Amino acid sequence: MGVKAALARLAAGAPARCFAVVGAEADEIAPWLRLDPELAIVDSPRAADVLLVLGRLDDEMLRAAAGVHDAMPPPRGVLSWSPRGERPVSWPPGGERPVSWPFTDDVRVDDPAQIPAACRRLRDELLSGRRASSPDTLPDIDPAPWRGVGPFGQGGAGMTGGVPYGRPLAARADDRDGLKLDQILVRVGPYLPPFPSGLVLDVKIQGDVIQEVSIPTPAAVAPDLMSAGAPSLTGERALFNAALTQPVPVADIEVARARHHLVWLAEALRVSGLEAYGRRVLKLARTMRPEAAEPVDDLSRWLRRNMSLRWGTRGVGMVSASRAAALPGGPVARAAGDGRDARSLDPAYGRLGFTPVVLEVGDALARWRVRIDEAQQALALAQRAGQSLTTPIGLVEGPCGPIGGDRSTSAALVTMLPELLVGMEWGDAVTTVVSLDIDMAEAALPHDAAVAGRAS
Amino acid sequence: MILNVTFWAFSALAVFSGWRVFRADSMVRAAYWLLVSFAAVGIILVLLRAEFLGLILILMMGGEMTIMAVFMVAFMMNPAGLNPMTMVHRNSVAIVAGVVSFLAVAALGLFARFPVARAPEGVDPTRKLGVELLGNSMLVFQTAGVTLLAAMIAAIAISSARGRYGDADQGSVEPDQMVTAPAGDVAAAAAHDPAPVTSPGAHQ
Amino acid sequence: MNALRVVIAVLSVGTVSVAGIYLAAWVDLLVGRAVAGLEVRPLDALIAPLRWGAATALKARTTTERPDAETWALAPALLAALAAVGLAAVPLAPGLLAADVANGIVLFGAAMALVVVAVFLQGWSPNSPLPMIGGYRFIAEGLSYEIPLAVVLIAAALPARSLAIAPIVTSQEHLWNIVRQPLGLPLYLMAGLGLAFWGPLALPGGQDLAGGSSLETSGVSRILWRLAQLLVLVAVAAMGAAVFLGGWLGPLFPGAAWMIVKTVILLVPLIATRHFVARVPTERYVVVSWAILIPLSLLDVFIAGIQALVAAR
Amino acid sequence: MTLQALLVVAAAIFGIGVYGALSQQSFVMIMMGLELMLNGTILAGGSMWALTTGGSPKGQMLVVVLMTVMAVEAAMGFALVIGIYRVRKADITEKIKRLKG
Repeated sequence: MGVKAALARLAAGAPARCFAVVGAEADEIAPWLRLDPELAIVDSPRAADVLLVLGRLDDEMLRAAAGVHDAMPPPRGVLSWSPRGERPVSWPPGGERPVSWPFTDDVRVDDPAQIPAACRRLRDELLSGRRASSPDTLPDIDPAPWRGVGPFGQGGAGMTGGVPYGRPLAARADDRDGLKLDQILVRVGPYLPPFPSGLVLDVKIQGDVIQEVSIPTPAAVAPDLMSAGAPSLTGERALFNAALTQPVPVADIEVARARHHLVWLAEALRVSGLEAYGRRVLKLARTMRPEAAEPVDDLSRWLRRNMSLRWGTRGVGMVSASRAAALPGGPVARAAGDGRDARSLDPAYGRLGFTPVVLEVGDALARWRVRIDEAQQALALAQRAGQSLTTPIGLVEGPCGPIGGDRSTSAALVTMLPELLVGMEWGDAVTTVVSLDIDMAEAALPHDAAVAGRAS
Repeated sequence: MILNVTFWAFSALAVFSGWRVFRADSMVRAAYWLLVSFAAVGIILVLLRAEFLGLILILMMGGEMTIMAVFMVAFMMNPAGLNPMTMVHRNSVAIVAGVVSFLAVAALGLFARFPVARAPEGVDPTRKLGVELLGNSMLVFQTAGVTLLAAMIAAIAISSARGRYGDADQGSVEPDQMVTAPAGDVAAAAAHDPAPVTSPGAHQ
Repeated sequence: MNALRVVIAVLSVGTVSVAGIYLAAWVDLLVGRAVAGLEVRPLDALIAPLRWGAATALKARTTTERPDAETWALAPALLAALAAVGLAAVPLAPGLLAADVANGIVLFGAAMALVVVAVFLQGWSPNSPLPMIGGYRFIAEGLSYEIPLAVVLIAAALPARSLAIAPIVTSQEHLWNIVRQPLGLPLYLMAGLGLAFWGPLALPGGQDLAGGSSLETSGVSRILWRLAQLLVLVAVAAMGAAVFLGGWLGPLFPGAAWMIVKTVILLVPLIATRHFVARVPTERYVVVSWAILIPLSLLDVFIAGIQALVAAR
Repeated sequence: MTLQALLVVAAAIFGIGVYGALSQQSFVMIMMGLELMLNGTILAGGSMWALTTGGSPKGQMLVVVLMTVMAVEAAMGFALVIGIYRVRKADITEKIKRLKG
């Protein structure tokens, strides 16, 4: 008892280790959590004290969050925040399998600024035993019935028959060396840390080579289900959407773009193993101003010099010119030689002497470079722009691609993933997915909603 | 005394883990039980002052058993032993053969008369082995090296996917053999293999 | 007398392990904060590893569906034991050697060769896909670390005409091996990073696998795994100091002090690589290792052999 | 630690290896049996060197040769497993009725 109390006292000084589950309307908060010294955002629920549920989750994501919660080792707790103070219950409300909020004893926070302190408090209470560990949310049942079936009760007949422990054994399939070896079906997401939150992929892997990829849930939710509870646009998304219908200061738009790219860069660096440098970039993203762009230029130089980053991204995730042409636009297409950029159509940008950043290569390295160059360019534009306003032409170049067109770039990228990732090794696949900068909220958003927003 | 206890402990471990190899359900466990057996023998060798050989045995087997484990995982249908499995044939014959060979070899060890001449203290056996390898037994040593090289080349030749006459899994056969092979065999090969059999005329 | 010396040596290995792990964790925190542009607080960083350990120790050890529970529990202990054996093979001062064997280099090599077993078991046992990929990766990379490591160590042993480490240290009295064999130390350190799956070679536990082989591990096992990983780095640094930087040789101060200084000199850059060099791509690293690093290490042993021949004249 | 004791242990390991090599169906398991037999042989060779040869390195030579045999056996074994699997899709002995390619 004495030892445990002493350990708890010692542990009280550590940052609270959180596994973050990020839903809709949380994009103003989620990226910055890593900057907080009181929190440590961890990659695995097994290493977490607190499950952070941020924003509003749909059915599938809530169900997955319950699974993540149950994987956390006790003592564990849940802390939730949602933008309008309501329980972040599932949307759409009329979904096929409505789920209720699974966490019975979560701590709710209304003010996002309170999240770190509340996390620390919750963690301290849990570790010192003043608060009970939160109970399992899902029943401990097998995914398929198998017990007692077959001659040995293993779920079927024969050595590979049946579904022991509720799952089929790995099946054989051709591999790249002309052999026929075990293939494992793995569902990754929606909270796998290197992937964008909400992305779910069914992947067949042999060793660490990806043989087949499919997307289990459609990327877009039917609009009629969304009428009651569609997530509203927050943060930069609101700003870019506002530019669809009304003039917005160019400086604001461009600073938001630069910030988005730097936040992306911080995450990409983290996934590449440079966590500390990623944190530096994240801090820069929060503090940078167009008048003082030198730190961003320094960053760009440092990245260009870093050979290890080049090595990990060169030639990876090649997007061909024809694939790029099929995209609505955006940095991914521009990194593959497709020069479309909605800003070229805007006379306000024309007056500022805007020309899009285009690279011909189409690999992950080119996408990194395009984004960094665009961030630098955006800051320069913002400084030159002064008070000038955008022209609402019905199409806005968002950070991931054009907004206001027929479909979002993120949705197009998600549909492109299965073809793109097949044959890659896991590490390259992750590099590719990260370099595409898919925004799942944008991908899930039917473009009608954006159009409706324009009308209102 | 301590030496004796250690020796018996590692002997027991070597035999026990050897037996577990063929009793483990999980293939990875089977491979690593074998590694334990090798490591125990390696430590006994170290106790016998054949330090270099014992350590090299452990070093070598660490890598080999890991490769073996991966092979088992790759090729077996049920590598983790999630389903109960016994993959044995002629079990009783094998048991008899095992017991008989144990008794024969053990009898040889117990009843044959060997000269007693312990390795003298104070001489570095590793140095002597090195001098021997590169001195009197140079030819043996070199032969072993060449044998290993040949084995490497042969292993690549056997296991590579592309043979001289096409892909190995398409039943690549030398064109000459295809002509002279009995008709039945070619037909059987064709029936067995979906790949089109190249007609001899195509090579004219 | 002899027994007393062994007891002292074992105790000193224990002390060096604990101090080395602590130092490694401390340096990692400091460099990380400096790179992140945060205020570097050396005193806070001294207690931070303990705080992390306390918080992790209070968590339960969870399990997965049908893991190989025994091997899962064994893997961290095995890794720690192997790293300790590797460290025990290094003489910390003249006569201060825990594993008093005549083939210290081979013992170290054998311990490092078995690291692959520990990492594979850690990845395989939880019955979970991402850890398993981590385990497979380490096997795929294993030989590309072990071969250069073994070859450059053999090259370092050549001038001493002995596989024991004390003679290798004393053979550097006039010229350290880092000068005599300039290829040796860089190759050795790269291999060492790989064996400790640290920094750019953190392939089995990389962020792209969300923690990889230790993804599913929690509680005490997680602490032990982390400690064992750092201990591998310490063992690699200590051995590097002994065979490339002249070990305990040095003026004025006692031999142990020099040994410690030299170990720290190697340990700090090993730790710091994590914050400066991105993780390398798995398959391309194997190609580079077999096509460049292994030939370079053979060249290293070739040069050492010529030097030994010339010296023998 | 007498020679007799060492040889009996070696015989036991060898006997288990014989059992494994004869009883197992999977190629890789058969290889494990063979390796276990060689393991017993190595132990016997090492003990002979230590206790009967008076430290002559010839005994150690024998063990080195045995290790070479083991390495060759492993390399060829793995290669054959791949080769047979590629052509016949077989990983156990029962699936190969005849040895002709």
